[in-house]
Amino acid sequence: MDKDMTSGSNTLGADRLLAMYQMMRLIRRFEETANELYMQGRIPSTLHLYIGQEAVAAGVSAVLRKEDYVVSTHRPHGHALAKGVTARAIMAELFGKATGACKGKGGSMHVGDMRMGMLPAIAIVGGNVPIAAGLALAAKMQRKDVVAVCYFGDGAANEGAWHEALNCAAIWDLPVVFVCENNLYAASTPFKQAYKVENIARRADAYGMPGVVVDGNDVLAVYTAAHEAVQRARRGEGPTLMECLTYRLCGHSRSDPRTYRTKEEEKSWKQKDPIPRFRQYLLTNCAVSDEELRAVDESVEEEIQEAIRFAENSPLPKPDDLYTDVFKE
Amino acid sequence: MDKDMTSGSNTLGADRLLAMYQMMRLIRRFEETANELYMQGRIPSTLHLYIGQEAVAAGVSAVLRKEDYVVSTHRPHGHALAKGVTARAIMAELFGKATGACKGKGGSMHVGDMRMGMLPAIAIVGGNVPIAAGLALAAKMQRKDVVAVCYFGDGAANEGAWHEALNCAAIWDLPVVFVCENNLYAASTPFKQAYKVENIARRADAYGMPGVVVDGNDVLAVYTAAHEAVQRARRGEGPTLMECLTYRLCGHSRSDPRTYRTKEEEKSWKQKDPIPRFRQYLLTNCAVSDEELRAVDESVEEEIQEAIRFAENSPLPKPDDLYTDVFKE
Amino acid sequence: MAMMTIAEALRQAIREEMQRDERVFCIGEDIGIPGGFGGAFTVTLGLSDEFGHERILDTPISEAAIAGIALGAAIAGMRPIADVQYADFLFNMMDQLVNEAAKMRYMSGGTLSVPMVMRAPVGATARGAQHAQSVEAFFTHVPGLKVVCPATAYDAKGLLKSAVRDENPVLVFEHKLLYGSKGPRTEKGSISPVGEVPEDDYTVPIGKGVVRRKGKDVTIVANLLMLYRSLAAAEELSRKGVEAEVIDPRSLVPLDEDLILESVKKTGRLLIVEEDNLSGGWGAEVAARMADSGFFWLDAPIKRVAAPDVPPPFSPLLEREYVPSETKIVETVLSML
Amino acid sequence: MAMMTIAEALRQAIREEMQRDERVFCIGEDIGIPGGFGGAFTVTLGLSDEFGHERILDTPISEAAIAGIALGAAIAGMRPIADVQYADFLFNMMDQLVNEAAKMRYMSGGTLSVPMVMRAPVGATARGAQHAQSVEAFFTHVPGLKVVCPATAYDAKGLLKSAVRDENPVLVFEHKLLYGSKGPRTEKGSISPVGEVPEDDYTVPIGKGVVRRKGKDVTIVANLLMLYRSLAAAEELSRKGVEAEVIDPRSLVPLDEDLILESVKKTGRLLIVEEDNLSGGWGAEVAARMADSGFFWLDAPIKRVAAPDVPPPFSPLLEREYVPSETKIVETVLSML
Ligand SMILES: Cc1ncc(C[n+]2csc(CCOP(=O)(O)OP(=O)(O)O)c2C)c(N)n1
Ligand SMILES: Cc1ncc(C[n+]2csc(CCOP(=O)(O)OP(=O)(O)O)c2C)c(N)n1
Ligand SMILES: [Mg+2]
Ligand SMILES: [Mg+2]
Repeated sequence: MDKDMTSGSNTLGADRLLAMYQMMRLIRRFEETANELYMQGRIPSTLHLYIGQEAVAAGVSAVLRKEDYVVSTHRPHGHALAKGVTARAIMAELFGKATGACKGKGGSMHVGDMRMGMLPAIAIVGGNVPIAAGLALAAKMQRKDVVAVCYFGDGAANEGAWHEALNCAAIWDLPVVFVCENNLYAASTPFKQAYKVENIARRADAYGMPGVVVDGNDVLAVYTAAHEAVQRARRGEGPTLMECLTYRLCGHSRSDPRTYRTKEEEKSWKQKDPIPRFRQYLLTNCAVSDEELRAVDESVEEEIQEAIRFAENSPLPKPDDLYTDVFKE
Repeated sequence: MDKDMTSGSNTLGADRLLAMYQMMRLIRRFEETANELYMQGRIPSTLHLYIGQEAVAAGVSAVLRKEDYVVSTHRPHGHALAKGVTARAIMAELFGKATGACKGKGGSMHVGDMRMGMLPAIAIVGGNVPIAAGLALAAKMQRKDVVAVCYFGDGAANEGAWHEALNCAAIWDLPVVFVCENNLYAASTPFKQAYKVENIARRADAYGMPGVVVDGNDVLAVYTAAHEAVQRARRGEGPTLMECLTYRLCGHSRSDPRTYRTKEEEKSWKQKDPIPRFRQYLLTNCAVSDEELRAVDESVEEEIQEAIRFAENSPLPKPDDLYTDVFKE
Repeated sequence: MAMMTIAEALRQAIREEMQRDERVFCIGEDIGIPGGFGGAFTVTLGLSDEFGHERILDTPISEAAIAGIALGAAIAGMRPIADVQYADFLFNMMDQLVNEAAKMRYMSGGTLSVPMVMRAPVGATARGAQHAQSVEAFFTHVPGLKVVCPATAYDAKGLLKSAVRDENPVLVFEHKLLYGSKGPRTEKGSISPVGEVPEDDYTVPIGKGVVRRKGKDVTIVANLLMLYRSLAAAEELSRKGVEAEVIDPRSLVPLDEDLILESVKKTGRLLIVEEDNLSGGWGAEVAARMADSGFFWLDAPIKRVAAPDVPPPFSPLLEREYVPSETKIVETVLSML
Repeated sequence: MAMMTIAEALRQAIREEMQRDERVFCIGEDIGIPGGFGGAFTVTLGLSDEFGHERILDTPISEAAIAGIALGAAIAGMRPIADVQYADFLFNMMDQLVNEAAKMRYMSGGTLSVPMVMRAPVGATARGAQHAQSVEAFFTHVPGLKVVCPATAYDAKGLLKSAVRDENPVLVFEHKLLYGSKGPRTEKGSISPVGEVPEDDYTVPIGKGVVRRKGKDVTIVANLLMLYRSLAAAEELSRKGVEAEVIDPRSLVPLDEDLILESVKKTGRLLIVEEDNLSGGWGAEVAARMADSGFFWLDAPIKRVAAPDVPPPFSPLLEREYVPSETKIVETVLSML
């Protein structure tokens, strides 16, 4: 038993495993903190938190390079952090500060930073999917070794734009990975009520692309599937539809009482929480020590605190900033 | 050998077989005549003709009742005739006359007549599909024994609206039959270039509904499949996606030189022309005589001539008609 | 009479119309899920318990389907009330609304009708560019659609009822900050115009505006949230000796042009206030009409106060600059005298 | 100099831009199929032979994908020219254009740009309600989009080149009856403004209008087909002793407001002519601006001649009543004097 994890031909060293753990912790703590700040009235608007789904963003982004693209949704904080957008830039954005990732113009639902390959997130459900295909088309035309990842929820796969984009990506063999986070609900709507099929991955067949179902609460399973899909895209063999089965361990947005789902269901998923699960895996299978993990937890805590300080101490935009950034000269 | 045709539990008498033949002839001659009139400058605008696809509309409508709905496309003349809209009403519409099926306000691409259950056709590719689902939803809510048929081409199944509507129809078990006329081209675009899958019917699986591939140039095969799908809908078991493989033996619209497809291909399909084929079938298998068929052909000819006379002798709309029919009081 | 918020008044209207006419049903996302939200702003909360899930029909996230299915159902004799969570998502169903619903009757030569209602919340509430737009103008430009925008609880109930009974497609624009939705779904900055609403049946006619405040010096035309900002501005102006007449058009299509014209004849001055972006807003049409029919009564340039031509920003500070304020209204009126 | 139709001038612009800059490519339905149409109006005919099918990229019938993919490619450094067969189908991609393309730069805080071009043919040509709309106004109302409408071959080439080089999303509206497309795809009623077009590189700046005819009695602002009807009307008026100044705005966003204002200052009378439905057309915005900044120079009510508020009809007789005619323009001007 050593610190590595082997999946197919692909070996992850202990440092990368720990980095994945750290990312999951960072996302979790970022979201919990954002929620507290929101409850205290220190953050305006609404928040769609990623709590419970961390393994997806952490697992997928572990495969990506800086120049790869990520296109996200109304629930983008986790995707952004995993793609390397800093906690401070996101936090400042949530505060509506001029130092935010989008200068305070985007907000929680549009967090992104092109320098990290992360587009401003798109809050129109399904609206991000054609854009991801377009990024991939550009990569292909430019003969760049770049892949686009498109995240979306179970709700999004019933949008027309999703359908059109998947078909185009398939017929043109575009280097894009469609990552569906099936968390069983679209706002309050149960997955089973919106689909007559058991799995969204099955729809891949309608476009002639491979579809895979993955345990989205197992970061290594996500990593492995993403690795394969991304490699396939890099080889020029086209897109993959990856369905990650997961669950949000929080409300849909701000103070959602979650009365449309049962306590039992929530409890059963709480037991599958990806973070304790991966923590245990690291302790049991990878000879990582509890101290090492606690050190990670602490450094995450510092990063979060620093992010809050940065955000709070940052200047607000000037009223005149309203008028800039509409057109590029 | 007798005059009947048996398909499963369903027997078609000679009168109905002849009626199907008559309908196919009527559509063919209507379209050929419309084309001539267009070429002579007696009909304005553009025309999307149904030549070669007659077996689909004739076969499907033979299963339908007057109160069933049909929702059509930019290529609607055949669907309309088969659903019982008169040749004169359609012809007058093409002439832009006040007596046309839509009072001259709709035109070729919007031909329809609600009294015959045929909506004004929708010329937005894919735009008719949600509407068909809505008609079916109403039928279901009203507990009416009514089915909606939605025609569309191979091009339409890549539209977002198509995807959304098929999913809704599936999850709600709506009484609707989706009839795809895969004529291998969407305008100039070959089917194979727009799809990575072999068949559109395969997409039914993505929605959890049955999908069937039918020889769209065999009116009896179409009839049989439509019968099954319509019965299924009437039983409350939900929608079916029926893909009819066919070919338009004419240009996409007005004077299309059809240089995007080969002469050989056209020739091979000309040999599968559904009308001579069905004629031969009737002669060989149903003891229908050549005289009987020629009598049908002649009565069709009279109907067409009468339609032209009616259209030409009909009054134009009055300029003030422009302003009516926008809102219902 | 009962005191009601707009959300309650709309719910009451839906309830009464559904009781009255079994053809009426609601269709949309998250509108009837047990334990759910009752739509994005609680309007349909509880109605699925009363009427069942066939008549409060939850859909997948499929806006084109929502609009197209409502359209088909309307043609077939039902009376759908379709719900879009935010007006911004109307763009996802634009083809169905503009090319199909609005033109269906005309294309049919008047042989069918489309009695469908489309409800959509507008207004900026610190959610950023895709959940903030006031999109009335896009639809006022589509022949075949009617457009209403109730700003009071009374009008909300009465106009929604008229919309349901109308034989044509009607878009009902509601303002997020005016719903007065209770509980966790209250919006920050809400002004909750709770008002008296008759418990029984009444309608407010589509196409009739109303003078909300009488005045002789200037006419202000404003809808939804801007109506309240304009009324507040009028009070402020009154303290400065300027009496503004404030008109709530209530319907944008048909527009009560006569009401506005009569007021302009009296005041000689016209200001239009809308939350939407300035260029091409519905206010442009009002201005254009008054620059024609009202020309000889006007004593000063027609002014518009509207959001500038930029996308809605997220940061509350920027949003305050974006959405027309009472101050801007006051200043603009003063500049017109 | 060569004599060219607008279709040829557009093709020439695309060709030159594609030669100049390898990031430029075309995307749309039926634009490059061998033996096919070169788009609905021949503009891209032959270009796939020259540039291959990767750069003249044929798509399935998937408008949201066309717009969204163009947008994504633009963000990633390409310069897509997207083609929609009829402007009516822009409603099928409305979300991608309004909620995404127009707002992307703003939402990013200015860190990305969207250099994409969207070409769309407008105008009524006896095809009925869904292939006839003039939809410029919808897009002039969206901050973040630029809108141009070339009416001559010279402008077509020059404005399309400017659009390709612009760092922002630009919609180019072309008129079906002005293309001068040859062969079987000629439109009945075409007026084929064949014009001199330099063979070499030049651009026409976005945001600059042009006076097409000088006059002192009335200002007529008109775009696309209506420009020609207005010029014909001006000749007719001249015979009656009335000298109309005819302005072609060329760009609707940004609008050359100064040019119009200067003319109005001179003539004191303003007529706007557009093919779109009257209420909420782009002419309403021009009228509204002039009713503000031009107010004190106006001697008469601002008039608009436009299609009435009905869907486009099919019957040619009705269509002639629908589309503004030279006669209506002449009559309206005479009524203003
Ligand atoms: C086009 C569109 N329709 C509706 C909404 C409102 N909305 C925001 S999030 C959401 C649910 C999305 O569900 P899903 O795709 O499963 O993602 P999740 O929230 O579960 O992450 C809805 C309906 C929207 N933002 N965009
Ligand atoms: C939304 C939309 N996009 C494009 C068009 C232009 N158009 C009209 S017919 C057609 C081809 C349709 O192909 P298909 O669906 O296979 O039907 P067919 O013409 O073969 O009967 C196209 C692209 C349209 N009418 N609507
Ligand atoms: Mg979900
Ligand atoms: Mg086809």
